[in-house]
Amino acid sequence: MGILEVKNVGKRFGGLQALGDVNLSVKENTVHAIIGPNGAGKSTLLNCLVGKLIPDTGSVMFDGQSVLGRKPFEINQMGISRVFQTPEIFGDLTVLENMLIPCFAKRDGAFSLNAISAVSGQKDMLETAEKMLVEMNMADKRHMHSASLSRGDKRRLEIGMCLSQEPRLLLLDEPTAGMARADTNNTIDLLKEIKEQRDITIAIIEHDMHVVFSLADRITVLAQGTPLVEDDPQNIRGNPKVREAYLGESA
Amino acid sequence: MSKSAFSRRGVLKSGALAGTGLALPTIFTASSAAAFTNDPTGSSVTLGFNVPQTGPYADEGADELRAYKLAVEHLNGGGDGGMMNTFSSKALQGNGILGKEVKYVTGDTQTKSDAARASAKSMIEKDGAVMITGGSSSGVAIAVQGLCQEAGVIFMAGLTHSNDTTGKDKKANGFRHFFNGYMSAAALAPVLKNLYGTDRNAYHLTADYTWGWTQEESIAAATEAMGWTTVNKVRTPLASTDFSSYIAPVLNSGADVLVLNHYGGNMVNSLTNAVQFGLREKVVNGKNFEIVVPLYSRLMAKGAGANVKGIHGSTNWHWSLQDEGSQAFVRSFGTKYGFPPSQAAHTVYCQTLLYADAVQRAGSFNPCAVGEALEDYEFDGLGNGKTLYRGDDHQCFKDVLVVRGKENPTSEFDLLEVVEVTPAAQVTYPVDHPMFAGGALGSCNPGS
Amino acid sequence: MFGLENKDIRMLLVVAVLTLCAPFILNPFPTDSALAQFNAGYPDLMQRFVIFGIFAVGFNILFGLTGYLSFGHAAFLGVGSYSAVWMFKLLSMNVVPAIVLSVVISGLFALLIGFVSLRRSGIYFSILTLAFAQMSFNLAYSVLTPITNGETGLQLTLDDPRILGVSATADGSIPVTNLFGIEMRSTYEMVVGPWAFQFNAGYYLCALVLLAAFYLSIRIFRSPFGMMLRAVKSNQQRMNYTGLNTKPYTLAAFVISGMYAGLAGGLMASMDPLAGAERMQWTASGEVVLMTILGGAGTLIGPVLGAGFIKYFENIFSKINDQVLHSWFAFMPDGLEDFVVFVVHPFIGKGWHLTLGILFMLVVVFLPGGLVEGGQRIAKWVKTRKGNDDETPGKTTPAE
Amino acid sequence: MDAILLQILNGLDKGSAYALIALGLTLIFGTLGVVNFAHGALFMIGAFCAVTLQRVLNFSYEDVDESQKDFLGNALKVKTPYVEAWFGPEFGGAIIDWAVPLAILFAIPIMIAVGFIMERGLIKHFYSRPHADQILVTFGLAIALQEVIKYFYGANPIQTPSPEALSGVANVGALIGMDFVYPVWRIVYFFFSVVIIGAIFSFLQFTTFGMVVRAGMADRETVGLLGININRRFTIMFGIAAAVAGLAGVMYTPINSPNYHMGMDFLVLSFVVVVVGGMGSLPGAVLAGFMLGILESFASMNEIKSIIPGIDQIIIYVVAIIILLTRPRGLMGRKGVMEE
Repeated sequence: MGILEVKNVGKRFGGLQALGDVNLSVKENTVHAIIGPNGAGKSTLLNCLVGKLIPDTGSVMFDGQSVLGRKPFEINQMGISRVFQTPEIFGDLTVLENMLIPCFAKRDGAFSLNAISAVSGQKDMLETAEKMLVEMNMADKRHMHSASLSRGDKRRLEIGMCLSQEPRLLLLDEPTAGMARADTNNTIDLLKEIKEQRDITIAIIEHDMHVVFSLADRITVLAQGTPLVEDDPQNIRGNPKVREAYLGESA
Repeated sequence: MSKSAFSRRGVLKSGALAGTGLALPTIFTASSAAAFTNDPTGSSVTLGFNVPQTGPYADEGADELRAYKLAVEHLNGGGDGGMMNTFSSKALQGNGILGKEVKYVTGDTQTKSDAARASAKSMIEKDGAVMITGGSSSGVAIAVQGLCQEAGVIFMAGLTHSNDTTGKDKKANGFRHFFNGYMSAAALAPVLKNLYGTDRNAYHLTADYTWGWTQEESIAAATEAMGWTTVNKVRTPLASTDFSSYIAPVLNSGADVLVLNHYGGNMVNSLTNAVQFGLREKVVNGKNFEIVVPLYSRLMAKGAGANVKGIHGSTNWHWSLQDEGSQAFVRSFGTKYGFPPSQAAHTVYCQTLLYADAVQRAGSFNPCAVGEALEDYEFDGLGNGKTLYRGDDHQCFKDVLVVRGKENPTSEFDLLEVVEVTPAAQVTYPVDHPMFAGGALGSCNPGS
Repeated sequence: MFGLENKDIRMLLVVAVLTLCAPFILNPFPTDSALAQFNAGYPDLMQRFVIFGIFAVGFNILFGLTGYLSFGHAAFLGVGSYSAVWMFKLLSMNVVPAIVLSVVISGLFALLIGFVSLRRSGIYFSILTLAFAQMSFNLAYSVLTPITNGETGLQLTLDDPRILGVSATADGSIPVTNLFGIEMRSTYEMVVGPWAFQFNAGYYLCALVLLAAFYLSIRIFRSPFGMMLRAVKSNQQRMNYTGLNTKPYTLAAFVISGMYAGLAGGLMASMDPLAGAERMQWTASGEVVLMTILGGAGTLIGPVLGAGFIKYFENIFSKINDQVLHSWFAFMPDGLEDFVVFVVHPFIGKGWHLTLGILFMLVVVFLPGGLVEGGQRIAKWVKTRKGNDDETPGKTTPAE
Repeated sequence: MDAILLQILNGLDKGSAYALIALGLTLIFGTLGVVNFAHGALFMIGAFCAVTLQRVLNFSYEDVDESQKDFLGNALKVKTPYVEAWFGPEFGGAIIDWAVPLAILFAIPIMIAVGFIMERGLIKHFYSRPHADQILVTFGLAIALQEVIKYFYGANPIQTPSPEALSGVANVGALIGMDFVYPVWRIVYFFFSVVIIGAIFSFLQFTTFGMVVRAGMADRETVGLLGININRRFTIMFGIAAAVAGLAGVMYTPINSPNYHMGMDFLVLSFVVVVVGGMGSLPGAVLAGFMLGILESFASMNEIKSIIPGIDQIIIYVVAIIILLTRPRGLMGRKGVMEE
């Protein structure tokens, strides 16, 4: 029994069958990659997991509870954090404030009318956030406007924000898309570090095979809305069906 | 604790507590030197002219301001004296009021109660005005009248036609020279009866606020009393600019008279729309369809252009009147500004003179003394014939003009012609008339 | 102190000094001088500065922090005024119950309108709030006249019941608003040389309320709640995926700012017991938007500055007439005097709107951050100059 | 039955003004992303183009007529327009009579010029600024423009009649076998607006220019990447939007006498129309304009007012609320336009 169990999920957009009959099981404390060519339904699947879309059929269970019909913030409070393809951070806020917000969300829940006490007086929150900044190697940037960070730093910040919530499942949507090689490698190292140091399950949607094979414990290949294969990385590498459907000559 | 509500700059000026360079706090109490708000102790007295300078009535406000300036000039002995020469009271000497030079401050009411009160307050608190006057709508007049009552200064209303100003919202410190909805109805009804007969079906379109309602009520009562039937009374939103959807149903309603209880821009648009829909050429029940605009204003009639031709209504005063007072006023106004004055200009000029005269006769600027001098005061020579300022409700009773849009105007000012001068007796009502019931003058408030 | 950081305490102190000394600051010119026209230190205008300051500070909590642009906030001000006047009519002339009721009622009203309007964002939200406010205005002007007294506005009369007070005073007038016996209109006048300064009880009540409101707004700005509101403005997507429910945050901000508006309305009625429907018109809602943007949206002090700026023009510039102009320029030769008056004439008195419109444009073009940015630039310029003079002449301080 | 048809007709006619103003407003929204609070002022300036032409045509010389007296008792100065003196009273009179339709020719270049100057001189600098700044600057501009008009023309409404031949009523009921009349000029206004709306749509649909603009409305960046100078085209679109508003104003003058604040009166309403139609949707704006016009007309019927008192005061807002709550982006709005 995995921490995330996707059963028979299907989703149509008008005449288009975006997801056919997806079954997926993500084991606790593993890195599970979902790959597939463009239009394979990776993003649709991800959106079904986080509450942005509601699948037409099937079920999505997280830690024994259904996520269907819940709003994104509720699903997040259950312990699923999401990293976006283009980093989604609070651009108008400072780096430190960006880091504080998930800390408060973790402590105070989805809403809290904490309008009188000053942020600067919340020593425990500040400590947690500072610690995470150090971990993300961004402590010197704490008072910068986060919109002015480099792309790589934004990505680190976003991952740090997700981690400071101590999620049980971290969803990564093409975390290295559009990055230079050096940044990509940094990100891989960062994710490896996270994987080693924390009790965390990671599901990653990725295009870049280098990233996938560096990180994944388990890989699901999606094609035309249905899972083609689910296997270990070394088996996927050698699987002729996958080569044909997706990897082609590039592998 | 001090009870002084408003400043008395005048006292301070002459008091000249200067020289010592010390902060010298003073607390004014009821027993202090001044017995009433803004007692002018210097060589001049300040009046507050509070008129709409922005918004839809800005032109009317500008005309009022011209008349005020003229009145001040005349009071201070300048110009040709205007109606001061024809006024029945000869108390005014042309040397200001009680020998004090008349000065004035101006403000913008924006035709909003809040702004009007803010402006009036600044005149009282900052400039030390002893009297506030002006305005071009009833809402503003009532709001400012209430303020003046509380502040303890006299309010001489400008153009305000609602019954409420001297009806349920009357105040001891407020005085109205202008006529009202009831008087319009009383003056118009007999004329309409002569022109259109007693068997008529009237359809009312009414601006949906208090002035509109009081006029509608007055006209409906007066016309019903002479045998007309009121087919329908339809309220139109204040913010309307296009009245076509209200006019269209009139076509097949069986009505043969349309009464437009609108003023200003509303009146221009509703009349224009009514004419557009061919109502004037229409024949219903074998009778010509007629339109009545109970409250006419020449300035606004201009905006309706040729549409006013042949349409009857009432007005407080018109420059074509031939009596001595009107002639004198038109001459001095026309010479100074190049065009004839409007009824708004006339009424505020009269109000300024009446106030000055009352102060002169009372020998004091104290609002209570001034009020007493104005109450039940009878005068003549200000263009409306013999007039009574009734003490019970502070309303002037005088002749009312029934006018008609002129068929062949000779100039851009020559838009209305006087059809009949309804004598004051015919438009007088008892002070406890139900349309005016529900309020009390209270007692005069001198402030301080 | 007060649970604030040093720079916030400094700002609060500045505001406190400014408001408490306003009777001096706003009356810089001797009473008899020609420039006395520019004096704004009389009770009514000072009250207005402060009351609209409260209104704008509250509006800024919604607009400045969350970015939700409400075009119907005047409705809450109007509802607050009506509630307060009704309290004066029915209960007593003490301002405390009136103000409390106006805050409560407008808070409830804001809860209702906010709950519905916040289902949409962006311009759709703006139009929803506008629609609700315009409905309130139109109805208050017409069919709701029994409650609002329509065009005339709700006023006190001599036959109001006033359970805990008198309907009319012994001398036959309407009693005045008071705070446990202190009459709101009582004014104490201090004369120093040619100057006269007015200290009005009502103004000081308003000023204290403003200080409290301003202090509360600092606390909100600096609190986790305030940070969340800024996060809503910055990125709602990230909010949702960080486990935060944006709706109650925006609704709370909406209700708080609605209560500020109600407080302003209640105070306005306490200073001058009248409530008119036009307080709820879209132009009034637009005015507070303009005040906030003009002063600097999202800054603490900006909205107060913006409110003062607009009210100053409305009340001071509209009162300048040709007579005043002539007296100013009387020192010039006749022809020149007339010419100068002719040139200035369109911008003053009835032309005050024109001046205001042009100033809006100038501010927004040259000071994108509003008046606050103007202040910052001046401060920086002063600092730079000082730096040059004191330290190394010739070497310019690099811009930050 | 007559009454209902009459109100539908009336609604179409009211709606045509709303639709024309909203069309220009939404063009500016859609292409430039600017919240233009000065759009009502453009409508007003258009109306005053008609007033100005009427004044120009009425420039007169004065003859002293001793037989008549003016208000001061002096000899009356009789005015004769130069146009009548030059072209004879008949033809000259006809020119003056047709001042409003003639003003269309006069207004087009003026409005396009006004639009260009506004866009190049002011609006251009605000494309990347927050909407709040756009609101403040365009509102300031609107106030300034209307005050300038007030300075020269006063605050009172100014009568600008339609040509004699197009005044009066036509029996439109006869067309469908019934008997009811409707003012001719209002029918003219309706068809005029249909023609303008049709022209704008075909322009956008069938010309290359229009295609580029539509592409720009959908995705400005991509079009910019193609090396097309989208900015210049947007300037021209602003000129066109100003001209549409201006023409709507010119033709509106005989319906209601123009005054300096007529733009503000229409401003809020036109925003409601645009938003109900859906941000960035031209057909939505037109549809919403006509729909609100018709509903407003119905709401003013006595039969309906007697059921719900005061409904005519608030109908526009009630409809706006209902539509925005049931259709998140108005009738035909696109996703993501001005939702932040």
